Amino acid sequence: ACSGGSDDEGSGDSGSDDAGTEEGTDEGTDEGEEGDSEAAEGEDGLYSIEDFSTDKTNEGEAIEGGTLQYGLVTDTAFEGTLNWNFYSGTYDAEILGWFGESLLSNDDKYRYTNDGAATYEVSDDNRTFTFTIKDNVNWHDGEPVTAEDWAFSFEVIGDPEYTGVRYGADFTNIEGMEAYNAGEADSISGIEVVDEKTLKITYIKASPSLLTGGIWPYAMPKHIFGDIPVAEMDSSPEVRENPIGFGPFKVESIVPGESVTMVKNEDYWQGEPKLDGVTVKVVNPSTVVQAFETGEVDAVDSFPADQYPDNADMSNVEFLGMIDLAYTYIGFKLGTWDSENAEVVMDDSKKMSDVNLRRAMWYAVDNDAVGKNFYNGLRWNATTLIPPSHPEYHDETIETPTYDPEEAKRILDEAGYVDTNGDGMRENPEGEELVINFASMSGGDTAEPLANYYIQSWNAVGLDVQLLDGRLQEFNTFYDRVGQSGEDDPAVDIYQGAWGVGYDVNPQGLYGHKALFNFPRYESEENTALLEDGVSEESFDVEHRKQVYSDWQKLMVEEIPVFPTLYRSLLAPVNNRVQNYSIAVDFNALHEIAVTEEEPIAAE
Amino acid sequence: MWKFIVRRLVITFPQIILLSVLVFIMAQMMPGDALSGMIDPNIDPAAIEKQRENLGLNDPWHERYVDWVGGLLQGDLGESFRFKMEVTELVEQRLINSFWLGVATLFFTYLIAIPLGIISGRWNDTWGDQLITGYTYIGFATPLFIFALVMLWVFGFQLQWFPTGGSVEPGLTPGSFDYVWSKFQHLLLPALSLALIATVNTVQYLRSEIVDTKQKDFIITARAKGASESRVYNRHIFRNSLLPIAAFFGFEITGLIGGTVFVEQIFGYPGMGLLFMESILLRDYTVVIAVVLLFGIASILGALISDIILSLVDPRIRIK
Amino acid sequence: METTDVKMDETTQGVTKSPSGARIFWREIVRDKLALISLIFLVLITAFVYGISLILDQKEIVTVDLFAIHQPPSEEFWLGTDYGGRDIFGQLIIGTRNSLSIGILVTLMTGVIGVVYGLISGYFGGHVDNIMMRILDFFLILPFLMVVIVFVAIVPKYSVFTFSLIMTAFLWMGIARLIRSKVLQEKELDYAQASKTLGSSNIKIMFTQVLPNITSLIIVTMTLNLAANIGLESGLSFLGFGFPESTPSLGTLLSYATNPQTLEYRWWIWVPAAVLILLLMLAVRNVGEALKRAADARQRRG
Amino acid sequence: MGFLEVEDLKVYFPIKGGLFNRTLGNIKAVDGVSFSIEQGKTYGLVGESGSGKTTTGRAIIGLNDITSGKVLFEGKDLTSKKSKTASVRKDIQMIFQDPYSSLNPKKRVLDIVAEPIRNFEKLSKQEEKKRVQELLEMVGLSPESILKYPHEFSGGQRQRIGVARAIALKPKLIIADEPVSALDVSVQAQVLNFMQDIQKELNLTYLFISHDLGVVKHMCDEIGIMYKGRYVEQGTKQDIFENPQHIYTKRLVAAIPDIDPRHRAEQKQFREDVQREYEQSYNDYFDSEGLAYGLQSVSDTHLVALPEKG
Amino acid sequence: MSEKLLEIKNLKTSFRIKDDYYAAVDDVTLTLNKNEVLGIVGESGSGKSALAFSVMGLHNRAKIEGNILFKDQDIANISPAKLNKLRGDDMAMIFQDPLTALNPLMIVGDQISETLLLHKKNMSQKQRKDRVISLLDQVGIPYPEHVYNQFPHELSGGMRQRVIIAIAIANQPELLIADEPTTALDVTIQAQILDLIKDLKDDMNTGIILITHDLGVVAEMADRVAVMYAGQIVEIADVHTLFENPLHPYTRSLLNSVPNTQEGQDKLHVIQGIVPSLSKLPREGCRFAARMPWIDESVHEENPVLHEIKPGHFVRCTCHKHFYFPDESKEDSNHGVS
Ligand SMILES: Nc1ncnc2c1ncn2[C@@H]1O[C@H](COP(=O)(O)OP(=O)(O)OP(=O)(O)O)[C@@H](O)[C@H]1O
Ligand SMILES: Nc1ncnc2c1ncn2[C@@H]1O[C@H](COP(=O)(O)OP(=O)(O)OP(=O)(O)O)[C@@H](O)[C@H]1O
Ligand SMILES: [Mg+2]
Ligand SMILES: [Mg+2]
Repeated sequence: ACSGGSDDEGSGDSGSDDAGTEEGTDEGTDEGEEGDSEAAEGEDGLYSIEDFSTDKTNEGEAIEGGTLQYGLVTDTAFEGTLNWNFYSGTYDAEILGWFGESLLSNDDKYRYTNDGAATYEVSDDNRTFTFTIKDNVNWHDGEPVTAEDWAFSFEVIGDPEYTGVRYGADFTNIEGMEAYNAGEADSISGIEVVDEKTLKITYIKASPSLLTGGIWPYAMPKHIFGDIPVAEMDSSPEVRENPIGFGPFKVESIVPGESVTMVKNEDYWQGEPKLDGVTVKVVNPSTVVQAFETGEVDAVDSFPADQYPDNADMSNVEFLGMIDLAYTYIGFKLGTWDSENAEVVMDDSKKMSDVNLRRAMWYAVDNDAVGKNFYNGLRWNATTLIPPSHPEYHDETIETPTYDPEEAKRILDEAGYVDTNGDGMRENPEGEELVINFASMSGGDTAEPLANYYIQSWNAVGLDVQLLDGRLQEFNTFYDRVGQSGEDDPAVDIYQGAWGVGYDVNPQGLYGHKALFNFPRYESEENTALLEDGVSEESFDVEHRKQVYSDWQKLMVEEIPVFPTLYRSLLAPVNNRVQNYSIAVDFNALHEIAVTEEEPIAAE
Repeated sequence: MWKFIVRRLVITFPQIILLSVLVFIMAQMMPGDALSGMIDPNIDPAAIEKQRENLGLNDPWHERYVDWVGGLLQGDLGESFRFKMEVTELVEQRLINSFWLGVATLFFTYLIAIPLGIISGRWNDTWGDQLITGYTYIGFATPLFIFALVMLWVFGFQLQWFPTGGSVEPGLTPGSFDYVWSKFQHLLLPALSLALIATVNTVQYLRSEIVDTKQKDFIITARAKGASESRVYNRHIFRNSLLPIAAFFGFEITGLIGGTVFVEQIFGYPGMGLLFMESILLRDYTVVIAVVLLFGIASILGALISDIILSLVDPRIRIK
Repeated sequence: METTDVKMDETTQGVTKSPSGARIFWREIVRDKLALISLIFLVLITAFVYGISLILDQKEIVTVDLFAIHQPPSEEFWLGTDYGGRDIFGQLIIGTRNSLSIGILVTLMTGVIGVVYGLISGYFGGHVDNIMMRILDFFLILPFLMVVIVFVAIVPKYSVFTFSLIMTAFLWMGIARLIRSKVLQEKELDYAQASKTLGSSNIKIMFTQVLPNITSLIIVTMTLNLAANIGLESGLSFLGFGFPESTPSLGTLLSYATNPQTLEYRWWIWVPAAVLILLLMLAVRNVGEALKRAADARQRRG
Repeated sequence: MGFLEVEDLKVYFPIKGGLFNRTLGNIKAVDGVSFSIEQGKTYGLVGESGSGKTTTGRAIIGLNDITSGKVLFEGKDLTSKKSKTASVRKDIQMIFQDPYSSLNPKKRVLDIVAEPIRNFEKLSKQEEKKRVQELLEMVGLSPESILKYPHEFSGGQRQRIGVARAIALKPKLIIADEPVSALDVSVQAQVLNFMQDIQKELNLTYLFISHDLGVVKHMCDEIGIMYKGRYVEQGTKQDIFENPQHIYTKRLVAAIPDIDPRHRAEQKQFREDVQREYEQSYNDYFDSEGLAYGLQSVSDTHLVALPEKG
Repeated sequence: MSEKLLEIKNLKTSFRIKDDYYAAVDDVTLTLNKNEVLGIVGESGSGKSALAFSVMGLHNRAKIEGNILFKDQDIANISPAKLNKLRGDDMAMIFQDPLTALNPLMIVGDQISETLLLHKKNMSQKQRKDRVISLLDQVGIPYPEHVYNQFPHELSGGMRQRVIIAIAIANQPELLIADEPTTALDVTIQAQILDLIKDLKDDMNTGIILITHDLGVVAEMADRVAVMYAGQIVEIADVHTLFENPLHPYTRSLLNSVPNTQEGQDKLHVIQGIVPSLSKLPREGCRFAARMPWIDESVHEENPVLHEIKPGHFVRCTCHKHFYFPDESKEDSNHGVS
C-alpha cells in the first residue's frame, strides 16, 4: 500500500527535482514578504491558505475553441518518457495528465469513484475488484480501450524485463504477480480479463489503501505495444514521439525537452473538449512571473510561493490555492538500518535517544514565526505527521509543543542536560560535551537562513547544535548521509527533511519498521501495531481508521522520532481568460476548460 | 598537412582516454547515482536496487569502464537513464541546438569585434577609441550571468522583442520556414548576450594587434611605395592584424563551452551546456561522460582548428 | 634598435641612477590618472575591508533575524537586509574581504604553479617540455564543473582556502604557457648562455637569472588575472558551487539576483555587490594595464 | 702538443619531423673541423653567416653537444664525460656578441661579475666585492660601478663588463664570438684595443670569431676560413691576406671595401675578376654538394681545401 | 654643374619625448644632384635615418620644419595625396632591415607589383608581372618566376634585401635613399649589392643618398660625403677631399678608429663617450666638444656654423683648427670613463 509519497495522478509535486516525492526542505517554494510595507501594514503582509479557492472563477462568455498555454515550471528539460508505466519525472506526469487519462477517478477524499472511465465493484472480502470500462472510451487512434489493455499494463510492469520503477508492493499484492515476475508463470493468476470491457483483479491482502491509489489505474494500448519487447518500450518512439492515451487531448507534436503541442480529442468519452488544444511548455522558474504578466502562459503546474507576495495583485491572473500534501520536519537519528533483514534497529546509545532532549528541541523553535516571517503565512506551524490536506485523518485536537524556550530549558534541566563547564552550552547527563550535528539540504532560497535559524534557536536554550560540515548538503549527499542507501552516516544526529504525502494517508512507507525511508530509524511495538491496523481490513471502516491514525499521531507527538515543523500551501495562478479550471484533487473535467478571449490577457 | 592533423590527433588520443577514465573515477567518487533521486515510498527500494543492478551501477568503475569502452567501439555510448534514450541520439538533439547557438555567437562576436577593434586600433587614443575601450573594460568586468539576466528581462519581457525560453515555438513542423525562423529568433538573444560579453577580449586583442602592426617596418615600406593611408590599412595592417584573431577562432570555441552553461541555463535553451548541468546534478552518468568527452574533443579540435587556420593564413608556419 | 631611453648620458651617469622596475611601474601609474585613482581605491578598499572585518563579528552578521527580513536600507541597516534578515552592509564588507582573499590566493597560487611549471618546461625544453605540455593540455580539457562538484562533495570543510585550491587547479595553465613561451625565448639569450659557461647550475640559472627577467611579465599577468579571478568566483556561486551563505562573498550576494524577485524589487541586496565587483575589476585592471604599459617600453607614456 | 687542439669536430643538429617527430636528417653545422691554437695567440675564425663559426666556439666551451671529434685543451679531452669538470670550465670562458643581451639586465654589475666567482670559489662578501672591484679596474671601469645595472652603461662598457666576468676566474682561453660586431666603429676600436691590452697582461689566448675581415686582420695571428661547416683555408694573417689560395677566401678578401676612394676602380675591377674566376673554377674548389674538400698543405703554416690530386 | 635634384634647407625634425620636442635632425642643409651619390656617415643615433625619413615624409609623429625641395617642389609641406604620388615613383627608399621591411603575409611578387599598381595605372596585370620578373632578374635574383610566388621568410637576408631594392627601383625613381642597405649582410653580398646600386645609378641617372656607418662603403660608393654628428652635419665634402684631408675632429677620429686603415699600428683611436641621447643633447656650442675634453674649450665657436673651407668643403665649428689626437698614455687613462 502506498503512503508517504504523493500520488501518481497528474497533480505531482512541485519539487524542482523531478523524481520522487521527497520534498526538498524548501525547493521551489520560498518565502517572501512585502518588503516595504512591514511597519504600516503589520499583519497585512500575511496571507492565509484559507483565503484561496481551488477553482477558477470567470463569469465571462467562453469563446469557441482557443488554445491553453500551460507551463511546466522548471529550469531543466522534461524527460519525455510519456507513458504512465515508464515515466519517472513529475513533468512527464504533468504532460501525461493532459492526454493519458486514468481509468479511475477519485473524490476529494482521494478515494476511487465510479465517475471515471471505468467503474468498479468490490467483493465481500474486499480482495477482488471487478472493473468495467465504459463503452465509449477509445484510444486516440480510435481503437477501444479494453480490459486486455489494462491487464497488459500490469503484465508489462510485472515483466522480469521491465525497466521502470513502478513494480512494488502495490503489484506484488496481486495474486500470482510474484510468480509471473519470477518467470514461473505465463500469466498473472490474479488478473482476469472477463470480457472485452471487464477486468477482475484479486489481491492477496485487503487494505483500505487499495482504494486510495493502490490500484494501477492506467491501461496500455496492447495493439501498439504488444509487439515491442518490454525492455525496449521505454525508448521506443511510441513512448517518446507519438504517445497516445484516451484523455481529452491528443499529442500532435513534441519538441524534445521543451514543449508538447496537443489538440482536442473530439472522440473524448466525456464529450468533445471546449478548447482546441493545449500547449505545454517549459517555463524557467526565474521568469515565470513575467511569463504570466505577458500572457505567455495561462496556467502552470506549480508556482514558486516566494514570488507570490510581490505579485499578489497581478491584474490578469487569479491565484488558486490549496493545502499541499506535504510537511517539513526535523528528524532525530535513533537507530540504524539493518540491511540484512531490511529493517530498522533502534539504538539506545544514540545522542538523541532521550525523548526529553527531543521534546525540548521542539519547544525551542518558533515555527509560527518562521511561517509568518519566511513564508508570509503561506506555511504555518505543523502539529502532527498527518497534514491537514487529509482533513479526515488530520487530528486537530492533539496538543503539540509550541514555542516556549523556558519550557525547553526546564525540560533540559530536569533531564540532566546542564552546563557543567560554564561554556554556555549544556553537557549531557553524563557531563560530556554534547555537540549535535544538524544536516540540512541546500537548494531553495531559504534553506540557509532557515537552518541557521533553527540552530540559533537551539543554541539559545543552551544546546550546541552545529551545521554538519559547516554547510548545507547538496541533494545527493544529503540523502546519502541520511541513509537512503541504508548506510546512515553516524555523523548525522539530526536533520531537516520534508515529505510529500500521498493520496493514501498510510504512513507506513515512512515510519514502518521495514521502511528504508524511516530515516530516524525509529520503531516501537505500538507504532508497528498501529500502522498495521491502519491498513487492516477493519480499517475499511473509516471511523476505525480515523481512530487508529489519531492514536498514531499522538504516539508520534509523545515519542518524537521526528517533529513536523511546517505545513505548506500550494499556489497556482491562472490567467483571467480561463474558465472551469481547478486545481482540486477531484477535478476530472479537463474537457470543460474554456477560455473567454482568443489570447491570454496581459497584465496592466 | 594531413600528416600534421593525424599526428595531432594521435597525440590527443591518450588524453581522451585519460579523460574518460578520470570521468569514471569521478563518477564513482560523487555521492549518489541516477537512482538516488527516487526518494519515494511509492517505489519499492527493492525495485530500485534491481534497477541499479541491471544498470550495473553497483559495479566498480573499472568494470563499468570496460563495458563502456566495449560499447563505444560499437558506436554505442549507452542509454541515458533519465531520458530513456540513446545517449548518441540525445546528444545529437542538443548538439544541434548548441551548434547553432555557437555559430550565432561566433558570428556576432566577430561582427562586433572586427569593426570595433578596427576603429579602436586605427584611431587609437581618440574619443571613439576611448568609448570602445570603455565598453571592453565594462564588458570584461560584468559577470555574464547578470548581463544575460538583465538582457532577458529587458528585451525578453519588458520590450518583448524576443522569445524568452526554449529553442523553438511549440507546434511548428520541423523544416518549415516558420520553424527555422522561430529557431533563429530563439537563439538570437542568448547568442547576443554571450557575444556582447565574449567579444570584448577579441576587440581588445584586435586593437592592440593593429596598434602593434602600425609600427612595423613593412608598413613604412608600404607607405614609401606611395600607398595611401586607406590602402596601407586595408591591404597591410588589417590583414596582418586579423591573422592572430583568426588563429584565436579555435580557442574561442573552447571559451564558448563555458559560456553556454550559463546562458543556456538562463534562457532555458536546451543545448549541451544545460544538458551537462542537468545530467551532472541528476547523476545521469552515461550522458555526463558523453558530454565531457565531447567538450574535451571540442576543445582539442578548437586548438587544432586554430593551428590549422594559422598555418593556412600565415605562410611562415605553413605545415608540410 | 637600442633606444636612447636606456643609454644614459655618460656625464650624468655617476649621479643619477636610472629607475628600477618598481620605480618605472610607479611612475607609469602616477602618470595615468585613472590608474592612480584605481590604485588608491584598491588600497583604501582593501585596508577598509580587512581592517573593519577585524572589528566586525562575522557570526553576528550572518545571524538570522526573523523580524528583519528584507528590510530596505535604513539607518539601522545601511544597505538593508536579505531574506534571512541579515545585514547586507556587513555581508558586503566580509564578502569583499572573502572575494579579495580568494582572488589574491588564487592569483598567487596559480602564479607560483604556473611560473615554476612554465620555467621548468621552457627551460629544459625537448622531451621534458613535450611531456609537460601534454599534461597541461590535459588540464585544459578537464570538466571544471564536474571536478568542482566532486570536490564539494568529498571535501568536508569548504573554506576560502580549499575553494581557492580547486580554482587554482584549473587556472594555472594560462600563466604556465605564457611563462614557458617567454622562457623559451629568454633562455636563448646570451646572458643565460653566459651563465652556463660560468658554471652556474640549471636551477640557479632558472631561478636567479631567467626568473628576474620575467618578473614584470609575471606581475602584469597576475594583476590582470586577479581581476578575472574575482569575477570567476561569482560565476561559480551562480551555478551553486560557491560558498555557503555563512561565508558571504561578492559572488553569493550577486547570485541572489538570480531570484527574479530580488533582481527586480530588492536591488539593495545585489546591486552594491555588482557595483563593487565591477569597480574592483575595473580598478585592478586599470592598474594592470598601466603596469603592462610600464613593462613594455614602447607603450610607456613617460 | 698544442694548447687547444680541435680534431675533426662535427656538430650536427637533427631535423625533426614526420608523424612522430622522428629525426629526418641533420644540419651539418660543423662538419669535420680541425685546428690548433698556441697559447698567448689570437686565432681568428672567419666565414659567412651560417658557416658554423659560433657553433664551433660553443662546442668547444660545451654549450653545444659534439657529434664526433675531439677537443683537447692542454692535453685533456673535453669531449669525454669525465673531464667536463669544473676546473677545465674555469679555464675557458666566452665573450658574447651582443653586449646588450649577454648581461642579465636585472642584475647589478657586482652580481654579474661575481657569478663565476660564487660558483667556483668561496669568498666572503667583503673579499668578493674587492675582487670584483679589482676586475672592474682591470677592464677600465670605475669600482663604484658595482652597484649599477647594465643598462646604465654604453655598449663598449658593457662589453668590458662581459670581459671582466670572463676573466674573473683567470681563464687561459677566451672564446670571443663577434665581440664587436654590434658596436659602432668608434666603440669597436675601444673594445679591440682593450682586448689586446688584457691579452698581454694575462697571457690570454683568444679564439676570435668574426665575419669582419678588417677586424680579424687587425687582431689575429692565425686565421681559419669556414664555409658551410668546413674549413676552406687556414694560415697566418699574411698567408690569408697576401696569398689567398682558395677562391672563396679570395672572394672574401676582394669584398672588403677599401677605405681609400682612390682605389675604387681597381677594387671594382679586382672584385669582378675574382667573381669571374669564382664562376669559372667553382667546380675545382667545391665538391658535388658544394662543400669544401679536405685541407692540403701549401706551406708550413698555410692549409687550403683542394681536391686531392691524382 | 649637374642638375639639382634635391635641396634640403634648414631641416629640423623633432620628436616628442614626454612633453617637449627634441630635434633629432637639427638645421640640416644639403643638396643632391642627379646622377650623384651622396654618402651620409655618422654614429648610431646621429640622425641619419631621421633625415632620410623626413625627406620621404615617413615620420608620423614628428615635427618637421624647414624646406625640402624635390625638383623645386617643397615636399615638406605638401598634401598626403601629392606626396603619395611622388613616393615610390619619383623617389624611393631602401630600408635597413631586410628581415622586417617586407610584409610577411604577402608574396614577394605582389609586394613589388604594388608599387607599379600604385603609379602605373595603365599597366595590365600581365605587364606588371612581367615587369616584376624582369626587376627581380635585374637585382640578381635567380629563378625570378619562382621567387615571385615566394614569401619573404623563404628567402635569405641577401635575397630579401634585393627584393627591397627591386621595390625601390621599380618605377625608376629619380631619387633613391638607401638607409644602411648592407649593414645586415655578409661582405660578399654587400659587395654585390653595392655594385648593383652603382649600376642602377649609371643606368638610370638616379640621385642617391647612401646612409651608412661603414666608411669603407662610403669610400667605395660616394661622390660626396656628409658626416653627421648629433643631428647636425659637421663636415661635407667630395669623397676624395674628405678621406685625404678630413678636417672636423669627429671625421678625423672616425677615420682613425677603423681597423684596416691602421695597418701595422696596434692601437686604434677611441672616441670617448657616446652620442648623448636626444633629450640630453647639448643644444648650444659645439656638440662634439664633450668628446674631446683635452681640447681647450675656448677654441669652440659659440654657435658653430658650417664654414666653407674650400669650394664644396664645409666644416662646422672652428675647433678643427686646434684639434690634435691625445697621446697614448692619455688615451689609456680614458678607459675609466664613469
Ligand atoms: N640550435 C640549433 N639548432 C639547429 N640548427 C642550428 C642550431 N644552431 C645553429 N644551427 C645551424 O647551424 C649552422 C651554423 O650556425 P652558426 O651559428 O654556427 O653560424 P655562424 O657562422 O656563427 O653564423 P653567424 O655569422 O650568423 O653568427 C646554421 O645553418 C644554423 O642554422
Ligand atoms: N620616432 C622617434 N621618437 C623619438 N625619438 C626618435 C624617433 N626616431 C628616432 N629617434 C631618436 O632620434 C635620434 C636619431 O635617430 P636615427 O634613427 O635617425 O639615428 P641613425 O643615425 O639612423 O642611427 P642608426 O645608425 O642606429 O640607424 C636618436 O637619438 C633616436 O633615438
Ligand atoms: Mg655566429
Ligand atoms: Mg638609422
